[in-house]
Amino acid sequence: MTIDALTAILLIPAVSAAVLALLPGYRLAARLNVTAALLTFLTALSMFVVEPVSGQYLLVDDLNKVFIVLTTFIGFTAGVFSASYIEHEIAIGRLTPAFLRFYHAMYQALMFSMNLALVANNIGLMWVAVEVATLTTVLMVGIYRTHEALEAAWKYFILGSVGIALALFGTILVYMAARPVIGEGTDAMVWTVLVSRAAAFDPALLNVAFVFLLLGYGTKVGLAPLHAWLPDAHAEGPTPISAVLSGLLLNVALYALLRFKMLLAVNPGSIAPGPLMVTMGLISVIFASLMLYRRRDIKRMFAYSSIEHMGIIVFAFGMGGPLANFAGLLHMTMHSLTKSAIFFAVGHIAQVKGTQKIADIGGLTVTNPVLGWGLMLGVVAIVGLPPLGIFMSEFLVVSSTFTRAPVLTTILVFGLLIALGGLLLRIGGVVFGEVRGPTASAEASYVPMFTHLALVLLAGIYLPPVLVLGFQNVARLLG
Amino acid sequence: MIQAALWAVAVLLALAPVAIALSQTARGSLIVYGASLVVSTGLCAIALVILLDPARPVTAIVLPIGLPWLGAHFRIDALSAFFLVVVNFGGAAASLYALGYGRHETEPGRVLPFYPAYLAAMNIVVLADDAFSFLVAWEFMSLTSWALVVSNHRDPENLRAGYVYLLMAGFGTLVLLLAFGVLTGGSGAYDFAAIRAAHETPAVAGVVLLLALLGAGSKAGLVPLHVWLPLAHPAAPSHVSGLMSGVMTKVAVYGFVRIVFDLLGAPEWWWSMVLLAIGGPTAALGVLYALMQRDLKRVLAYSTIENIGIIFTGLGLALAFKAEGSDVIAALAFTAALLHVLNHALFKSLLFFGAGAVLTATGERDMEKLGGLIHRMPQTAVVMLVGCIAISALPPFNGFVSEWLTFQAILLSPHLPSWGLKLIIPAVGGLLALAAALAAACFVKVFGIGFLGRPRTAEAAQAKEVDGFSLAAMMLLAALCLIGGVLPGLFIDALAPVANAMVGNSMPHQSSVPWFTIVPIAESRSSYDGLLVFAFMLLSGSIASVAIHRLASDRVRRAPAWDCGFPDDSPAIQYTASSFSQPIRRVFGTLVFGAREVGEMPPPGSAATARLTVVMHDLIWEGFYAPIAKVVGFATLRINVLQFLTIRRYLTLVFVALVLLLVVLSL
Amino acid sequence: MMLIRDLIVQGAQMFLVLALAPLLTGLVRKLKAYLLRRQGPPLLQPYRDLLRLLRKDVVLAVNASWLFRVIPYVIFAVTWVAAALVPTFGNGLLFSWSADLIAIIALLGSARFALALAGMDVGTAFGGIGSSREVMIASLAEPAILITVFAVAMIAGSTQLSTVAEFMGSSAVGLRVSLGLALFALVIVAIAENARIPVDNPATHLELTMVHEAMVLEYSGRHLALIDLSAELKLLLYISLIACMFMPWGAAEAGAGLAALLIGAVAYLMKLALCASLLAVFETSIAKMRVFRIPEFLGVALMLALLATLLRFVSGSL
Amino acid sequence: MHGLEFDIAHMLAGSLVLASFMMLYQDRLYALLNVYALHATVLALSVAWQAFVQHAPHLYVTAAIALIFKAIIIPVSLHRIIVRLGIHREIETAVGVGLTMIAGIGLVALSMVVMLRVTPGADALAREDLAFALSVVLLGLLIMVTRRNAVSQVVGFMSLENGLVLAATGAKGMPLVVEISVAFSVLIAFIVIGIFLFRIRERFDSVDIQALDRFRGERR
Repeated sequence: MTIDALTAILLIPAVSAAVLALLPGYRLAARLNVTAALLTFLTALSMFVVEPVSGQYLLVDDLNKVFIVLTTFIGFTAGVFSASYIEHEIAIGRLTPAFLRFYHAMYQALMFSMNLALVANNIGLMWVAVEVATLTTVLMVGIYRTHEALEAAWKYFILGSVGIALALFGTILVYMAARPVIGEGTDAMVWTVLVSRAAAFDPALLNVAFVFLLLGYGTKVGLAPLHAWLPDAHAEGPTPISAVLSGLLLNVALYALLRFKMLLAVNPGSIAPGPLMVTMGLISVIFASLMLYRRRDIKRMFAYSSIEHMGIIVFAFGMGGPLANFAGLLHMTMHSLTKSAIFFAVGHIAQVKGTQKIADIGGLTVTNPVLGWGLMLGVVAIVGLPPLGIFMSEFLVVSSTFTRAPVLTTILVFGLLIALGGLLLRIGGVVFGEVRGPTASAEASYVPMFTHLALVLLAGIYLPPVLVLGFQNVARLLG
Repeated sequence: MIQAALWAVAVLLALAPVAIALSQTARGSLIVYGASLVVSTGLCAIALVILLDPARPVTAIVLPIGLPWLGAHFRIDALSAFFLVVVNFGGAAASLYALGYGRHETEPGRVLPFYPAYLAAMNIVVLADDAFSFLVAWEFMSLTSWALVVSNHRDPENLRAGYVYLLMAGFGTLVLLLAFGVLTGGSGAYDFAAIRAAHETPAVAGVVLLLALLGAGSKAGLVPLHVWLPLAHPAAPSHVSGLMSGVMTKVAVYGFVRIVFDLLGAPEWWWSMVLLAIGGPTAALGVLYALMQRDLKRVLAYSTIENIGIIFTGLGLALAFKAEGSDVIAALAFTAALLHVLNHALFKSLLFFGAGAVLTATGERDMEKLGGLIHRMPQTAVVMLVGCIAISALPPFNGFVSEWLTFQAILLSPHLPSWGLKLIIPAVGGLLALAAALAAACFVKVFGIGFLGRPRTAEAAQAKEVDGFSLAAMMLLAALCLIGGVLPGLFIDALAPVANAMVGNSMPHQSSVPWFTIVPIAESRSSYDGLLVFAFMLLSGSIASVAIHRLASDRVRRAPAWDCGFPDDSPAIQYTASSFSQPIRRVFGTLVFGAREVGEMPPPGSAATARLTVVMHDLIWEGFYAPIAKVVGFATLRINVLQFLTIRRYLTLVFVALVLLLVVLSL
Repeated sequence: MMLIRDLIVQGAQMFLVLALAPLLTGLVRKLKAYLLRRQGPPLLQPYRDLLRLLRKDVVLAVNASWLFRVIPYVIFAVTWVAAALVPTFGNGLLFSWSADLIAIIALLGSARFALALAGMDVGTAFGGIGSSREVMIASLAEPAILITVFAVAMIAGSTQLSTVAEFMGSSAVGLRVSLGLALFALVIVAIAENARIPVDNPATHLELTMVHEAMVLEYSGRHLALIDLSAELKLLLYISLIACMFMPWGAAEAGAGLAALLIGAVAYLMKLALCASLLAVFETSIAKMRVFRIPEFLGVALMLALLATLLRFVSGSL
Repeated sequence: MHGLEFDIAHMLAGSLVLASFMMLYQDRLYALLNVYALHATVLALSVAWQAFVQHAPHLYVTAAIALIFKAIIIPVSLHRIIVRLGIHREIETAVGVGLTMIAGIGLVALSMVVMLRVTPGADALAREDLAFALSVVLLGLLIMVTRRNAVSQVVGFMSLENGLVLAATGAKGMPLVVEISVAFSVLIAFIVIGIFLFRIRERFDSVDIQALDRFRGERR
């Protein structure tokens, strides 16, 4: 068979994972890692040129195209960042080359599984992919072998497994609902078929299914109260992985949720998934915003902010409607870019200062102006201040939902405000004020961070029409 | 026209990144401020041309940026033209001042890049013609000014000020966002034209009004949303303080006027009730707070709150008359408000520049460490004096004119139908009068303590007059304060198109009245002639002096001060800022600040010193903000437990969620 | 022809007030002396004092600034202009439209502003005392008088003094509660503004309770003369203000003939005499109050004025 | 399918639920493990039966996995571990047994209600099966949250997963069932290894606030 882009974005990571597992030298490995990620990204881009044909197992449409490109791109930039990050980790002996081989292999494996989850045209396959992704990240979170790291990895592992189990049950239920209509066999698990016939499914079964899927994949998305693994995994793992987790894995899980939401949207009898999603979204927003205030660890703080933003996104999708869905997609993209950029900055900062404790970091704009202002810009973006992209999406979310659900939107706005207060409260002393901690200058690659921030800034001012069209199509699909 | 304006704004925006590079170089500040000066002047000229030629058609333009399917709409009508003038004149003055003042900047890298961006943001707010660009610019304005506030970040106080400021700004923006959410009703039509076309029901419109009042009010500094203002404005470099107090609060006023007078359609009578009920107390409280301060820049910041109160009172009156249908008087009140916007922009910038000059000369903001500056800094003293008289609403300067017009509007209000207004308007009038009198007291204190008397510290004694640029800027503003007071007719006529656009009528054409007299409305038989009054004063004053010097003695002997026979060389015996305001504190303090004087007398026979301590409370902060902070703090503390649960507990959460959802399904 | 006549009237007015002011003060002093069974200074004593002061050298404190020397002229000019615009014997003053009641009050405000500054210029303790108390009193007196003006102006439909006077003169007014309250408030304010007993004691020169005198303590010679003269002008101004608003009888109409003007003048003099005697009686029959009772005293005025305005608002007729 | 097959399938599924209840009742680790072995065996039987009924030979693989891996290897190794960790005599439940039983009954009732709302479009067996499977899943979760000890929580998780397999096999003609069951076995292997590796006896539960403070730098 001929290898089209669709299979390519799976093959490249898979092969390079295998190669990296055997490759000794970590410098070379890092380069290969970056190259592979870049190749994957380019292949993903090529999908816009020549649309690959969806098959029985793999599928590509407007929805996952967006996700794929985003994933591969951030996978690439995060790879670049990790290259310069591990240099330092090796230098201070926090990691050994042996671990790095494993690390790079896992990195590509993660890329593979996430791409698979995105392009899978089969709910079972997607479930498997998500599980693999989870397991790989679990291993990478624990890579430092410190007590805390193992702690976090274990927590992540257990909660993740339960989530996986629930998701599987939901998947089975969907199949059960589909079977009477579509008939036995693989067809009853194929997205394209499911969506086309979903109208006839048994709504009650779909409802139960959605509950399990919401909880199962919601665990991965990090919605409160299923979020518990997320902050620790972000805080204790290597920073590139934190960036990938926040920037990508959450999106992948979200993608799965959206797929099933589309399914239910087609079926008239089923309860609108909206209320459930809106509720969980709001809970997450309020909860995470409040959690921001008493954080001591900078990475954990931004992890909570990820929970908050996932809440916003889920809220937007839950509200539905072309504007809100558009906003949700935009917000997701912007959040991925911004949050990963922030983690890039935080990674270097933590390396310079030798700590992640907020109390021990201070006056960055004095000692490391580039990092400091970069972080500040990232925070400004993440709290939704213009002219950066997140402001636009929040603008759309709030203004499009307020008349429909005044109370809910007011709660959301309230949460946004609390989050703003929390982040600024904590970050002010880090970026400005008295210098605390070592004042060494960082040997960092600022390119990924500022690429992301530049994109976010651009998006806040000007969205390229092609992107807009894509988003609008997807928004229509999401109903 | 509008293209030119947008290009100018673009230049300002482009200047920001350039400034990052320039800030390292020695001439950096010169280039940046010079460029901003040129651009602002150009923008000001453009706006003036548009404002003074009402016949010119309103120009609008749509750029393919911002919201994709909407684009960024920009438009210059009379209202935006007027505020463009305010913004850019203030900007030009500040830039001119900063040409000199900016040289003393310790860390130019933290000021230069944000300054032009800040100017640009304020311009875009006024130019914007759709909700999205408006809000983007609005919040960008807050953001850049916040960066300027924390530019001196070593002082933790400034960081706190910046934090409170940005938080309140975020609050305001989100509230405005809700307001626009209501206005657009969830449809994607965010451009003002569409919003204007859609007519809301009274209830909805009322909600929008309240939201707009919260949003714009928090930026303008209406009590009780003002708390950030006295923290943030003084923290910034003085030319920026001038911009924030003199100009940015006006941009907030613009936002309010744009939404309520333009987008919202016909007003209800109770709207004005709300505005008056807030505006009057804001004026009085603001100036009372100002009187109690000893930090020069903080006094000015609080007095900004007072003037915002006056402006909003004017707007409230305008709404009342507009709702009642007598748009001639509405035009009067509206013009009064706008004129005060302009005047306050002039003299508040002037005063902040003066404060900056004092700061550079002495390094002190605390008035109790100043004194006698009139000898060391004569020119600064003169312009400060002008500013102080003008802001105290005393003839022959401009502050009096707008106040006078406001009073005239109040005097024409008895025939308003609603009883609420009948009761509230006289009270508000009384509050405005009180505010005016207290303002005079306040600025007697500012000038008397700061510039008169004897220097209280070595710094004050060694003060030097500031550089030419700063003086030029201040003198320009002072001159305009005088012109605005002597020839108010010109300014009022310039405002006619704005009033026509917003309240559907305008004040009588003043230039046609002889002797440059101004008349509030044709029917009323009141009038004021700044020119003649000024002329008479000059005349009689000079007559007196000439006559006396000619006919009687003109000899002068210098001798030590008599002081009732108790002369004392120590400057410490002079009245201090706090002792000056003590009588007023005795009168109002207990009510407004819960002020108490605690005196500790030593026991009889002991040689210990007796001490008097004054306890004052910011009741608004303690009664309103502190509780909120406490609640949030408590909530965070309680909820923070969730960070420390065991895995089993977390699993329990998941389990409970699952069961709950299933139960919901099975119901 | 008409214009010239008006100019003459206006000029006459200006110099009339200037000439009458010291006399008025002298009259009050004389009357008080009589009431205290004293001989009292001669009626023309104020003129003599002024001339004496004018001829003397000015003794300036060493660290007095230029402002200190300018202020007396400013105060004098402002007060004089204000006084010249208040109708005394006739209404149709040529320039009366150039400043209405609010403007006149504001002019007095400027004068007070300048005086308070002068008090602080030399940097003595007494000056500070005076200024701070002065602004405290003013911060209550000014609102009171402004609200009084509101009440009156709303009845008369204008803040233009001559218009108000004409309206009051016309029979359309009749007796009104709000007017009575306004009058009362205005009187209280006038007493406070002119530093009369019980607010301040014009006769004192060394008292811890003094206000006006404390501010002008450092002045001497022609400067002091000017300040005293402006104080006297101010007293005259307030009395004529009360006169033209609350007892407009006999004042000449606009453009009236010489006879009418003369009648007006006579009437005006009689009003002055009346008010002066009332003032004297009042001052002798009451004691000076503590500084911090003054706010309460003025608060009464404020309340009355507000009440008057409210009444006016609530029911057009009262 | 006709009566007998249906009844047997039904009986097996039901007995799986019963087994779950028995696990819920156990408070000794040893006994718990034994009951789990039983649980797995019942599962194996029912899967095998499904394979036979549905003529789906690949399901036999699943059944085999269930029997060999879950019913034998895992319990044995866990026995080893708890002996190694010296916690085999541990008596522990976070919540009283009586309470747990009541809760379990409630859960079963809930799953019945939820599933019986499903229109009988799907054949009856699927519906009943799902009801049983759901209750097994819920009971498994219940065990996890009511047990303190790591091992017993793992056991709970495994019983939960048995419920999943039951559902999967009950879903007639569902593809990937084998793969999924394999994947899950891997997962479980990981967990068991994890327990063994990190000597996790109390770790599941031992992360008390002080420890977190210390570890996470979140000290107030």
